[in-house]
Amino acid sequence: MYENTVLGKAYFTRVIVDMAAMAERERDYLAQLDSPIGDGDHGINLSIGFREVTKKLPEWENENLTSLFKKVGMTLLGKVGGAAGPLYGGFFMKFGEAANNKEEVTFDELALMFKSGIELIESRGKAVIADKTMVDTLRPFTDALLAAVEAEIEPLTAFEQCLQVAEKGRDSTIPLIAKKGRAVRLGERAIGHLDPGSASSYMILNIFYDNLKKELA
Amino acid sequence: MYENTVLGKAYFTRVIVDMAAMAERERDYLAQLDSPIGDGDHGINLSIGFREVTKKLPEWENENLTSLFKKVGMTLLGKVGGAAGPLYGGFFMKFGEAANNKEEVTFDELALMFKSGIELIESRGKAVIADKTMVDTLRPFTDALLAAVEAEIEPLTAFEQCLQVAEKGRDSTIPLIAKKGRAVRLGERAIGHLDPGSASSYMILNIFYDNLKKELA
Amino acid sequence: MRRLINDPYEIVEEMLQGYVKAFNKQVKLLEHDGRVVVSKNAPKKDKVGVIVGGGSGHEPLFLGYVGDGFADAAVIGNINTSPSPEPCYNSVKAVDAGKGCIYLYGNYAGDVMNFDIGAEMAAEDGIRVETVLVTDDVISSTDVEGRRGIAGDFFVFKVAAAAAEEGHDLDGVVAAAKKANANCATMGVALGAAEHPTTGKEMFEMDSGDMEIGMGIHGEPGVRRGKTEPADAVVKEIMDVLVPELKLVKGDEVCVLVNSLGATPLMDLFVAYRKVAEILEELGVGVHKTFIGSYASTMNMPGSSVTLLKVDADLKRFIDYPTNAPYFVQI
Amino acid sequence: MRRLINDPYEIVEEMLQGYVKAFNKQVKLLEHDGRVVVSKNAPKKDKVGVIVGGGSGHEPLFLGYVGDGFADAAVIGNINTSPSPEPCYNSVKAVDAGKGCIYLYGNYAGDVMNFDIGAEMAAEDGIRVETVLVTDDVISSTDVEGRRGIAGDFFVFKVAAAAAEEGHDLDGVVAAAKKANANCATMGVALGAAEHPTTGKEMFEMDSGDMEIGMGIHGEPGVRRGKTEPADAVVKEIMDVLVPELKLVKGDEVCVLVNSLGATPLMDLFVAYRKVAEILEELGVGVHKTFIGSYASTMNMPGSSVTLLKVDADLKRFIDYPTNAPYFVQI
Ligand SMILES: Nc1ncnc2c1ncn2[C@@H]1O[C@H](COP(=O)(O)OP(=O)(O)O)[C@@H](O)[C@H]1O
Ligand SMILES: Nc1ncnc2c1ncn2[C@@H]1O[C@H](COP(=O)(O)OP(=O)(O)O)[C@@H](O)[C@H]1O
Ligand SMILES: [Mg+2]
Ligand SMILES: [Mg+2]
Ligand SMILES: [Mg+2]
Ligand SMILES: [Mg+2]
Repeated sequence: MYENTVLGKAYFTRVIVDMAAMAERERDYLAQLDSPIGDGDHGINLSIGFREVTKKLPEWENENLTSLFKKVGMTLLGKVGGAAGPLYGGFFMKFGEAANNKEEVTFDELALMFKSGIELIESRGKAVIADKTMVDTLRPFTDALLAAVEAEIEPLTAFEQCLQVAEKGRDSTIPLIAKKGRAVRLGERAIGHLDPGSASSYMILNIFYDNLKKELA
Repeated sequence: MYENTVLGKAYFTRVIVDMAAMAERERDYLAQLDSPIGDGDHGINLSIGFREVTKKLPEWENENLTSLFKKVGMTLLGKVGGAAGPLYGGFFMKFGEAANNKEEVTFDELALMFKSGIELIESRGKAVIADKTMVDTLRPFTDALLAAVEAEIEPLTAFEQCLQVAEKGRDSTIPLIAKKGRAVRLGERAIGHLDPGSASSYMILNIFYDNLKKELA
Repeated sequence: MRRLINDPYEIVEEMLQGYVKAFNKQVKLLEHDGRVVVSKNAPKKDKVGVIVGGGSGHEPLFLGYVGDGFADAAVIGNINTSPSPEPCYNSVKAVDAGKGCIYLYGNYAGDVMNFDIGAEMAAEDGIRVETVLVTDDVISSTDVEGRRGIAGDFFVFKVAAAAAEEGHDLDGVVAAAKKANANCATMGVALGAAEHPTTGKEMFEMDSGDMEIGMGIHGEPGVRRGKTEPADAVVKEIMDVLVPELKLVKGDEVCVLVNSLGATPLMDLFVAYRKVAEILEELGVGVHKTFIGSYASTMNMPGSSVTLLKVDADLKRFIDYPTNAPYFVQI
Repeated sequence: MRRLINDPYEIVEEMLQGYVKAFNKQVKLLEHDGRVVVSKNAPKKDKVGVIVGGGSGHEPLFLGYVGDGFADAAVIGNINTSPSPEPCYNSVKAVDAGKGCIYLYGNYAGDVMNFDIGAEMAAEDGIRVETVLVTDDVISSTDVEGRRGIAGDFFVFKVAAAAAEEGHDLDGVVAAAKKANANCATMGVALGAAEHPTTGKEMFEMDSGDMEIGMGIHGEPGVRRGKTEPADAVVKEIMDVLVPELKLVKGDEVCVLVNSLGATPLMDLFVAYRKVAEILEELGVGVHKTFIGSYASTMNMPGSSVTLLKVDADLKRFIDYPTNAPYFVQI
C-alpha cells in the first residue's frame, strides 16, 4: 500500500531544518507558555538545542536515518538539559533507531518510528495521557497514526487526521491539573494553561506534515 | 523703633512646629530636587531631623530661646547627618546663641540671629554666594534684613521685601554650575536645576514670615 | 533589560570562563567538559566525591561552593535548566577517588532525569553514585518527596561535604545529607521576576508593590499573591509555617539562612532577620549560626527566603567545618 | 516598590539590630550609641583604631567589614547620608587604644563635615584622629582630591586595617591607606536606580535598556547615558580609563574588584570579569587576587563597577591579611 511514499534523507533533513527554524520563531511564545506553570524556558531550551543541531547538520550529510537521528537526539540530550533534553533527545534517538539504518522509509515505517519515539518519552518521563505533558499530544497522535496505517489510509489524509487528534490532545492539557513536570506543584493553579511541551510537540508534528505535503505534491 | 515687635517663645515654637510640618509636606519634592544633582535625599534628611524635633519639643517647654534653638540644632546635627545636618543644625544653634538666653527678642535682634546662623553655615560649608547652595538664599536675605533693620523699615514690610530677595537668590541657583556640595562633580550638567538646599531655606524663611504676620496681625 | 550581556547563547560559557579565571587557585573547568567546575584538590584521596549541580542563574549556588572543605565539583546547566547527562557523568569521573560519589541537587524532574542518566553511565564504569535530592521548599508540595529544593541546598551541601571531609563513607555521607534535608525547611517571598538574558524580558509578570508568598526560585507560582505587607508580618507568616514544620520547641537549636534571590538589599535581609531572631527567642529556640546574603539566587529577582536547619551536635560540627570555597569561606 | 520594609524611619535601626544579632560573635552596637558597630575585640591593645563609615544603604559596606583583622568600628548614617558627629566621636572613644585612630570613608562633603566635627571632639579629649578620604571614582572629577569614593573603599579599608593589625603606628597606617587610595581606581556603570524605602520610589529615572557610564553609587550623574551595549564593550570602555589612570604597564600586578551595586547578578559579573582578565592578560598585567560580588552596594540598584588596585609586595600582604569580618572572611 505505502510502497510509493518513500521518505528519504532529503525529507528528514528538511524536517530537521524546519524544526530548528520553528524553535527560533516560537522561542519566546513557548517560553511564555512555560512561564505561568513552569520556569519560562521551554522555547529557549529548544532553541539552544536546535541551534547546535543546525551547526552540526552539514557534518551529518553521509549518515543514514538511524545515525542521523541518533546525532540529532544526542545533540539535544547534550545541549538542552532540563526535561525537554532527555525527552526530545531520547525521542529522536529512538525515532531513528526504528529506521533500522536505512536511507529511506515508507509511510508505515514512519509510523513505527513515531511509536518507538513516544515509547521512550513515556518510559523516561513516566507520564501517561492526562498528566498534562507532551505525551498528551504525541501518544494520541501515534495511536491514530498506527490505526490509520493499519486501515491503509492514504498518507496525507492519514497524517492530517492524526494532526487533528494531536491538536485535540494538545488542547486537552488546558483544563488539566498536572501530574508530571514542574506544573505538578501548582495543583489547581495549573488549570487553564496550555502545557508548553504539548504545544511544541504539536508544532513538530506539523513540520512533518508540511514537508510530507511538499514531498507528495 | 522695634520695641513693639516682641517675638517670644510662642512665636518661635510655632515656627518650629511649622518647619516640621513643612519637612513632611515637602519631603518628596525636596528629595526630587536633590535627585538630578545630588543623591535624592534632602527632603528625607529634613523630615528625619524634624520628626525628632517634634518628638522632643514638648520637653523643651521651659527652655529660653538660646537653649531651645541649641536643642533644635543639636537634634538636627545628631539625627540628620549629611550636609544638611551640620549646616542647618549649626545654623539653629548659632541662631539661638544670638538670642543671649532671652525669652523674647525684638525684630532687630531677630535679624542678628539670622546673621549669626548664616555665618556658621558659611564658615562650616565654606560656600559663598553663587556656589549653588543654601547660602544663595540665606546670605542675600540676611544682608537685606540687616539693611532693612538699619533703615528701620516696618517689620512685616521688611521681611516681605527680604523674602523677595531670598526668592531671587534661590532661583539664581538654577543656571549655576555648583562649587560646593554633591553637585560639584556634575560640572555643566548641574545647569538648569534648582539647588534643593536653597529651596528648603526659602521655605523656612517663609515660615518665619507667615508666623510674623499672624503675630503682628 | 537592566543587565549587560554579550551573546545570550554564550552567557553560561562566558560566565564559567570568567569564574574559573577569577578563582583559579581554588577551581578549574574540566578540560574536556566546560560545564563541570572542579576543585583543584579533587579527587581527594580516600574521600567520597561530593557533586552538586543544577541550572545556572542561581549563582553563587553550585559553582561558588566548590572548593576545599566543600563540594568537589559542580555540574552546570543552561539558565534555569538542569545540566545534561554527559557533564553529570564527567564530574563523577573527575572526582571519584574510589569511594563513590554523591549527587546533591534540588528536586526538579529535569534534574532527576539528567543526573540519573549520568549515574547510570557511571555505574557502567563500576562507580557507585548515590543521590540525595534537596526538598526544603515546604510550600511547594504537601508530601515531602514532591517538594522543590531551594536555598536549603546550601545547608544540605555543606553538611554532606563536611561529612565526606571527615572521612565518612558513601553511606555515611548519604545519611548526613538526608538528615540535613529532613531537618531543613525554607519558605520564600517573591517581589518580582528575574530578567532572562535570552528573551531580554522578565520571566513572569508581577506588579511593583505586589508579593507572592511561597514562590519558587524559578518563578514557579507560590501560595498567594497580594499587596506587600510590612516585613515583620511577612516574616511572621513564614515562621508560622517553618516552626511547626520542623516541630521546633524550646531548647532546640537552629541555623538560619536569610537569602536574597538577587535584587533584595542586605539591608532588608537584616531587617527580616531581626524579626526571625525575635520569634526564635520568644520560642526559646537557640540560634547556632546565621547566614545572611544571596546564597541561592535567581539572577536579579527581587525576593527573599528564610531557611531553618534544626541542628544537633553532628550537624553543628558539619556546618562549622572550615572551607575555602570562593563563595563560602569559613575559618 | 519591590522591597519589604516596616517603618522607613526605623529601617536603619532595625537593620543594625538585626545585623548585630546575626553576627553577635564578631560585633556589637555601642550601648550608648546605636549607630556605632564595634568589633567585639576592640579596642585591641597597642593597635591603631580603624574606623570606617558613611551613609547606610551600601551594605555590606561599612558594617560588614568590622571584625577581626579588619575595621574596629563602623559609624552608620541614615540612608545615603553621612553619620552625624556624635557617633563619629563615640566610635573613637570606643576603639582607641592609646595609639590614635584613623577615619576612612568616601570623599563626600557631608561626610567630611560630620567626621571632622567628630575628630575635633576627640581632639578635645586628647585623642589623635587622622582621616584618609577614599577617592577612587576616576570619572567623578578631573582633580583627584575632588573625586568620590566608591567600591575602592573596600581595598583602602582592607589595606589600612591590615597595616594597623601588623602594628604600624598611626602615621604608618595613614601612609598605607594613602598609598592604597593612590593606587586604586574605579569606574562603574548604572542600569537603573535603587528604590528608597522612605519615598517608596526609584531615586532617579532611567529607562530599562539604558545605561549611564560613570554614575556614582548614590545615583550621582556620570559621564554619558545611552542604550546598553554588549558587556565586553562596556568593560573595554571602563578599562580604557582605568589602565592609563593607574599607568599600568607590562609586569605590573593588580587586584581586581568587580562589584555589583545590588541588583546585578553574579552571572553578569563573571561575564564582565572574563573581559577584564582578557584585557589585563593582553597588557601583560598580572592579577594577584580577584574579588567578585556586591562589596559596596546601593541597595537594589542595578549596575556594576570595576576597581583596580595596583599592588606591590606590601599592598599584597595587606590585602591577603586574614580576617573574619562577617562580610569578608579570608584565610
Ligand atoms: N515526566 C515528564 N514526562 C513527559 N513530559 C514531561 C515530563 N516532565 C516535563 N515534561 C514536558 O516537558 C515540558 C517542559 O520542558 P522544559 O521547560 O524544556 O523543561 P523544564 O521543565 O526542565 O524547564 C513540559 O511542558 C512537559 O510537556
Ligand atoms: N559646603 C556647603 N555649603 C553650604 N551648603 C551646602 C554645602 N554642601 C551642601 N550644601 C547644601 O546642602 C544641600 C544638600 O543637602 P542634603 O541633600 O540634605 O545633604 P547631602 O548632600 O549630604 O545628601 C545642597 O542642596 C546645598 O544647598
Ligand atoms: Mg521549563
Ligand atoms: Mg542629598
Ligand atoms: Mg527549565
Ligand atoms: Mg545624602
